[in-house]
Amino acid sequence: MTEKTFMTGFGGQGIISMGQLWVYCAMKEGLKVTFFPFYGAEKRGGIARASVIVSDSEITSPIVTVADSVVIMNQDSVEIGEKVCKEGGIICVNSSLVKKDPARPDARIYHIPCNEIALKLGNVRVANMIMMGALSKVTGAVKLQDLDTILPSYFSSNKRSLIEINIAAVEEGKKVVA
Amino acid sequence: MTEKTFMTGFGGQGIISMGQLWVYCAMKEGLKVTFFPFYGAEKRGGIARASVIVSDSEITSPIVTVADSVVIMNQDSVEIGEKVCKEGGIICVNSSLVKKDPARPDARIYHIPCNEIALKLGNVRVANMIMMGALSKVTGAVKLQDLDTILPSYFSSNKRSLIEINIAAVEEGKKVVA
Amino acid sequence: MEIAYKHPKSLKSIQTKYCPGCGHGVIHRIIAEVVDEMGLQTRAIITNPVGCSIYADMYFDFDSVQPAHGRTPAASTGIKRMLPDHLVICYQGDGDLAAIGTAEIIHAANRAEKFTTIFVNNAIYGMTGGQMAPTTLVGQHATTAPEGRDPINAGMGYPIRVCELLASLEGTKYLARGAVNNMVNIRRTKKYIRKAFEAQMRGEGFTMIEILSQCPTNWQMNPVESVEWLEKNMIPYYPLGEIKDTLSTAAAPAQAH
Amino acid sequence: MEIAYKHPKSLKSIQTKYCPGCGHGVIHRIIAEVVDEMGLQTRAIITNPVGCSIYADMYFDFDSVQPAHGRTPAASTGIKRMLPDHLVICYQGDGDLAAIGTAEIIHAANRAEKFTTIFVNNAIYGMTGGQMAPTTLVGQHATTAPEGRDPINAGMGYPIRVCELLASLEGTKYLARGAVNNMVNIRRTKKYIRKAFEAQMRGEGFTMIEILSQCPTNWQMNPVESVEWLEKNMIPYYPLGEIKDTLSTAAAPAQAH
Amino acid sequence: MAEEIRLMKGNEAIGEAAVRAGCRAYFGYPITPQNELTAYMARHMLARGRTFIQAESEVAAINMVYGAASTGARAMTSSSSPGVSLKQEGISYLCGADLPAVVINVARAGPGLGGISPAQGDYFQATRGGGHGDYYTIVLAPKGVQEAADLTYEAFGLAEKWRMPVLILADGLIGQMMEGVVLPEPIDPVNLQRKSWAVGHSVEMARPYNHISSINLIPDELEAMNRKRFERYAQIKKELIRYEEIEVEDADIVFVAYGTSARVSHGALQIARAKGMKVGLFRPITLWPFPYEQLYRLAERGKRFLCVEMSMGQMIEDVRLAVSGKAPVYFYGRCGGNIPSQEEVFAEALRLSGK
Amino acid sequence: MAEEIRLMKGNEAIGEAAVRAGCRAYFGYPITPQNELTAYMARHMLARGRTFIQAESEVAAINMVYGAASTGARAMTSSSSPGVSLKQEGISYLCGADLPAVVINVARAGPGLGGISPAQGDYFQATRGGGHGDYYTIVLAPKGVQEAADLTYEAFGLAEKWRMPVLILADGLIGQMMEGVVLPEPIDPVNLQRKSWAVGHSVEMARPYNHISSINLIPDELEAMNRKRFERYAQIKKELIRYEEIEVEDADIVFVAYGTSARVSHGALQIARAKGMKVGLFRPITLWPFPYEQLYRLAERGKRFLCVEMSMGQMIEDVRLAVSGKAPVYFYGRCGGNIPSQEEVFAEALRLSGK
Amino acid sequence: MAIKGSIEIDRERCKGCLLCIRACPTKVLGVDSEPNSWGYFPSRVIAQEKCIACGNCYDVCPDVAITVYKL
Amino acid sequence: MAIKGSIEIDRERCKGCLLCIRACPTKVLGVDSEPNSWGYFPSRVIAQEKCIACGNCYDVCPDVAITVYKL
Ligand SMILES: Cc1ncc(C[n+]2csc(CCOP(=O)(O)OP(=O)(O)O)c2C)c(N)n1
Ligand SMILES: Cc1ncc(C[n+]2csc(CCOP(=O)(O)OP(=O)(O)O)c2C)c(N)n1
Ligand code: SF4
Ligand code: SF4
Ligand code: SF4
Ligand code: SF4
Repeated sequence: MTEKTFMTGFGGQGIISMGQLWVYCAMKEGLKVTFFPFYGAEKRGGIARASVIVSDSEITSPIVTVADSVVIMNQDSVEIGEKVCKEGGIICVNSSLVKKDPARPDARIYHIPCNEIALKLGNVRVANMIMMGALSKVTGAVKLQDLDTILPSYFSSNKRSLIEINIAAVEEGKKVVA
Repeated sequence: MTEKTFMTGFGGQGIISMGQLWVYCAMKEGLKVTFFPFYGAEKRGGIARASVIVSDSEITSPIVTVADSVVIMNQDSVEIGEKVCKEGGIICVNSSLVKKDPARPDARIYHIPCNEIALKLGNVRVANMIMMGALSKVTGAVKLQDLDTILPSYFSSNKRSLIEINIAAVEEGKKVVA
Repeated sequence: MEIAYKHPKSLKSIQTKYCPGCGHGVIHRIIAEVVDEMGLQTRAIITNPVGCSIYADMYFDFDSVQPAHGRTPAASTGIKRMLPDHLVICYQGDGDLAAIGTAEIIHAANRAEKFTTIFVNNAIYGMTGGQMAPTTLVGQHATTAPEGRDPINAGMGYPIRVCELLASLEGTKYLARGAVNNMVNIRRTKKYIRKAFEAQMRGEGFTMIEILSQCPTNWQMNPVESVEWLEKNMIPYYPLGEIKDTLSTAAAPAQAH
Repeated sequence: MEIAYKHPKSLKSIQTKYCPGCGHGVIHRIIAEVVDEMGLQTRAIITNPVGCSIYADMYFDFDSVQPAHGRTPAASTGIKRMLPDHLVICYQGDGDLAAIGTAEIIHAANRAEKFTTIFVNNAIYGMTGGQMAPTTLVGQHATTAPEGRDPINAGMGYPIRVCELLASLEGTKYLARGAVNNMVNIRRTKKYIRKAFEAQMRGEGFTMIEILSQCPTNWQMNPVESVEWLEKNMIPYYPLGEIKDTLSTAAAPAQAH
Repeated sequence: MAEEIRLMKGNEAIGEAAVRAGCRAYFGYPITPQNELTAYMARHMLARGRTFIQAESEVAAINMVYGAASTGARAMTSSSSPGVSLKQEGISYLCGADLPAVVINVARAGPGLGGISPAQGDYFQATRGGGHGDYYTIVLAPKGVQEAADLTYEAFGLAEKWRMPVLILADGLIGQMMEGVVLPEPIDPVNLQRKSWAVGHSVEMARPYNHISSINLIPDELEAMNRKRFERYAQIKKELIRYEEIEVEDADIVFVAYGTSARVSHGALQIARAKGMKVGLFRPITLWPFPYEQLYRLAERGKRFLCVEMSMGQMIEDVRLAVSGKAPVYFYGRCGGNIPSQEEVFAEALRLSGK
Repeated sequence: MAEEIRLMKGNEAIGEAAVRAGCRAYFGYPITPQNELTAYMARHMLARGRTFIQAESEVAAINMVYGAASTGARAMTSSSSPGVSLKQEGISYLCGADLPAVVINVARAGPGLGGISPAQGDYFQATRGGGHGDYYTIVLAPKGVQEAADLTYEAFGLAEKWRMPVLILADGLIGQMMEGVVLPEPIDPVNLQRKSWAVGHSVEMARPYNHISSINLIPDELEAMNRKRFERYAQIKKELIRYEEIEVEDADIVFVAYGTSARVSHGALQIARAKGMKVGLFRPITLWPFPYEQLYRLAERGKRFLCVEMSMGQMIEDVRLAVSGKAPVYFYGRCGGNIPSQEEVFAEALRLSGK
Repeated sequence: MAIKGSIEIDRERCKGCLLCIRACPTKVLGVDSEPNSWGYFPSRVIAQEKCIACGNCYDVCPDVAITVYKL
Repeated sequence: MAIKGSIEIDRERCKGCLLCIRACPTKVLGVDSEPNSWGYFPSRVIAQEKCIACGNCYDVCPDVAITVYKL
């Protein structure tokens, strides 16, 4: 099993932490992982992307150019996201911000209204965790079962209070696509 | 015609200016020339050497390793000087300071009491010019006839007064070996 | 209805890449205004340094040269010597000027090079993400001073007052320190810049304006907090004003209006 | 019959390569004497700089390190941080310290590095044959200032007073300027060195002794003339004495005896 | 104790490996994309009471390393391309004085200020000595976070054994990428032996005074020093060469690539093999000494080579030197911060296989 | 007017040639064995009201050149080995910003502080770029004082034509030796055209504002810049390669050597020919671009090569790349400041002829 | 009589740093609740009539997003 | 009563800079007319009896060529 995911959005949407937590969990689940972030040079607060791979065997190229699954967190990222998805792959879009679907009729597209659900949970910043939950569910690649042990050391002490809402967000995400 | 000369002595004896004036004159006489100085790393006031070549054709290696003629200005330089002289070459020694001859029975050795003659002329510092005059005479390679036009621009203005004695020294040198 | 304050001509009308609240923006504007006021747009050349202001050439609408990190004063020397009738603006950050470029600024200043240095002191390395600068205050946190700058136990050195350091050099003719925290200081800083540019065009010698500037991003504050931090912490340590002025008396004193 | 003055133990008894009358020799001797007096020969390390004193390691009879030109303060930083209980002597010429090594000396000083710099100011580049140094006096001739140092028209810069420049840095604890022109100044300079070495061993911070020293060869004078030139020209421009002393009060003031 | 796998960025893993190798002194100057390494050292060296200095420049940093190394301490600096250029004089001095040191280059795109994305354009500088004079440094090229940690850890020992700097040539991807890593056993620097050649503690070491230097104005002596150093180099070539071969046995086309481009090429190899193409990968781990003979032997067996680099073609010269006309050597390169994709590399191999 | 022959040191001839080429700005820092060059420029640039600055360091000097070159002025710096190492970052920037400049290296023995006697140990640095990133500089290697003057004079034009730095790789012998030299016609800088790409005088040039820079954080754009530069490099390889062949036609053994070692090899050739041995000399004048094809053609004709260098073997890699296994390449090298004698080189040829 | 002024904010240029709000002596400015296309919440005029054209907002704005008019 | 001294000059170590002659308050020293083996004309004692062991000559000697004794 190898799951190559390409995550894309804009700076501040938590693309990097989504990717990092994804591979943290995968590692705990016994998988090999690579995570490679890319920050756009274009402007601050600009694009944020990550190549994320989890696998039960050695990972060769850590750059995801043909993705099994793609996460698209905002409208601007659709163009790059739809290009990178493999034939018949999975595309998870944040339907709160993406109003025009990727032009990939072959792909399995999931619409997750991340911002809305996150706002409902009380913090728009956990939109990324909703997405991660959904991704877990639709790919089955990473179970995310160890988040509760991972988050306490992932968050700096002043953010510890946010652990619960993050875990809740992941669970919500799983449910949306269930 | 190619005359390769190796000049050696200690710093302050005017080895460098002897070599430079030799090639200046040679150039005026229509020859090709190279002059390469070497200052000992051992100590200040230490050895001074020069590879000096004049020729009527293109000069290849500017380093004199097998010399047609050798100038030895002090006792310490005998060792290196006698090594560098070609079979049957010319060795001019400053007999004022060199008390033990080079061990080269094959060579034509000339003894020039440079310091003594120079002192007689009134300035021990023209010992090198005496030697150069002798060298001119014994090798015939450079006539040194243009010294009077060369020296005025060679000497800095405060040394112009020394032109005459230098020329006289060269003439003396030519005479000693005549 | 008359326009009282509007975008200067020498500054392109595009969105900058600076973070919200970053002091570089105001500094750019006042430089551009002075260039406009002096009618020097076509004869101005800026050396944009390696640092957050690396893209200054995209914002200033005049010629520019982008030298190696810290070597802007050396490059400016080369430029100004070749083009003595041009206005050469050597823009530098505190990492650029006071760390890697220490030798270059000191010697350009000592040679009385006739360009003007705009020295943006934000007490941190901005572009590389918040490392300690030579001007970082004691106790101030940085990624490379995780427990705060500690000159004693960690031997991290003391914050350097650059104007005061350069003042002892005979080549420095005009050294002033301004800030962009509020209108009064901004306008005063602009006066300093004008005075320096005028001295430069008269060929008087080395001129430098140090400008205290906020870096909200790497200070990890919002812009308003950062301005307040600057006021409470930086200004007391880095006194504002004209630190050295040996310009010819022809030059009028710079006053805030 | 008792020996009053004799060759110090920490200085090897060999002929140096310095020119006749060169000031480096006296400076070597007084350093060695202080090292002997303090019993530190086995714990002393000198960084011998690129310059005429490049062979200092052949003369001093203790450990030595030979760093790149101008980087002696950086290397001394590395050494002293690793060996805090050793005496680290950072020997530098004026080209080494005040030109290529400007950044290194300023930042080592600012970090309050706990080694002692011996700064030999002979107002010229000795080893390379008489080029202008940052400390060359105005009007003084050098191969690269053929008509004399000219700060105005040729833009060659002004002679830098290094002690005064460093004095504004908080990391500098003791800065003194001596000379080797006569017995009084030599003995006073030795006191400064002793005071600095003692401060170093107490771990107080950056200490430096600048020493005005003659270079007869490149000044193109005989030794006696060169000492007189130093007295008439250098001492008036580079005032002798303790320029900065913020050592703990435990330390006795350095007096000539 | 079971080996714990930690998820780390390459930059951090290099830092932690250095700490565990008993590095006593780190000197660095910030530059992207290696800033996490400097920050990591700030936190972890200071916390252990070891020396961390943010130097005033890269030039100062390498010379601080020179000083610390002179005392026999394990010392390191890190930077990225422009900063490493500034260290060239210092590296030449370290070599001339036979001092051990570890230098990390997390390379980015050049020339000049260039970009901050990964590149392999510093190969020449690393393997030919960007500095002056005849010298080499050992150059190790990790392909990922684990190897970055392992090679860094080992580098300190190699540097001491051979009395010379060891350069880790990584790139922005290796530095910024996160992978799982099992870290080596920590060494406490106090347990490391004092060096007989170093300065300091002469009494405890019962030795004559030591002089660390690279100067010798007498040509014959300097030449002798150089020749002795080159004898050591010859020995290193015998003992140290390291490389990885993947499915080269039956391969017609062999990719030659190191570090990141080797990872990508490995991916291309998998695509090719899946399509039945006989493709292999030869990955030098030591860039100096370079595995010339090993490649030559493959060339003799009739294989063709596709050199894949994130540059305009630098290692390819070593590959051509290795095969010495015995086999065709092709090139596929990207630069400017672009990383070739495994699909691009595969496509290139496919194109060649038709030749 | 008859051509006047002047007796000059190489260092002075380089200086005078630069002055005559219309060099408007010289920036340098003292270092042996090129001090006469800096001193010459001090006298003659200042006397003409041009810019001479003794910079605070080599790093400052190359960046002053960068600034002056940005204005389109002819600018130069000079140094020797350790100082040239310090210029590597700056040279990489000049290349990245496509700026013309002339850089002189009067090389000495390394590594480290080494010695002050002549050496050729900076060949790798010069031809492979000691700095970071993909770039080359034109490298010209004079064999004597006349050629040093001629190539320096020409270098300014080449630098402008190709918008890149030109490096003159000389050594302490070329710099210190005196020979007769006929100097080129002086150009008054005021007669040189203003450059459309330079900063300054935008109104007079009626152009939009210019930006001199080497940064581009967008990989695709930076890659495109690089590729364009490499197209120029390809063109240079077509147009510029220069070399001298002496008696290679019937030669069995061909010396390959440049600069000083070529002079010595020429002497060895004469000894050999006098003894009836068929020996030739191939002397690259452009070290970059290197005359690969020309050597390859000789290799195809069955000649053997003896590479003679004042190093532990650097150019030999280019010779081996050139002949690509087609012919044996032998090496004879001295280093540490030693210059091989023509007798030594001849002896080596003799030894080989027996093989 | 006090000078009367009015200001114009370029919503797209504004990065929402709010320094102008702090600088305005007469409290002309407030924060917009709608983000601009960069995602920043720009400042906006909430009390135009109080503007005295002092230019403080213009002066402190790092993004030259404000034009000030004298009425 | 004044201290009496005597000095010893290492002729081979001396480089003939003559700084000691300048430094000596009682004119104990003069120049030798014979060069040493380095070619330098060293200083020499011309009036030993005047020596007061002040050490001035020792202090200024760059070559540590002088040893001073108190009698
Ligand atoms: C030789 C070299 N070293 C380091 C860097 C990395 N670098 C880029 S910007 C910078 C410092 C920026 O800080 P500062 O000068 O204070 O400017 P700011 O970004 O704060 O405006 C550094 C270290 C570089 N590009 N080149
Ligand atoms: C990088 C580098 N630049 C230049 C030199 C040449 N160099 C050797 S010594 C020296 C200056 C010596 O002057 P100073 O430091 O004043 O010492 P002094 O010789 O006068 O005692 C220079 C420039 C060098 N060795 N390395
Ligand atoms: S990081 Fe700091 S200096 Fe850089 S743009 Fe942002 S606020 Fe300004
Ligand atoms: S050149 Fe000057 S500094 Fe150097 S040894 Fe001679 S007198 Fe001393
Ligand atoms: S100061 Fe400028 S950028 Fe900041 S909120 Fe006000 S208008 Fe917007
Ligand atoms: S001071 Fe010393 S070296 Fe000089 S003359 Fe006197 S004894 Fe000789």
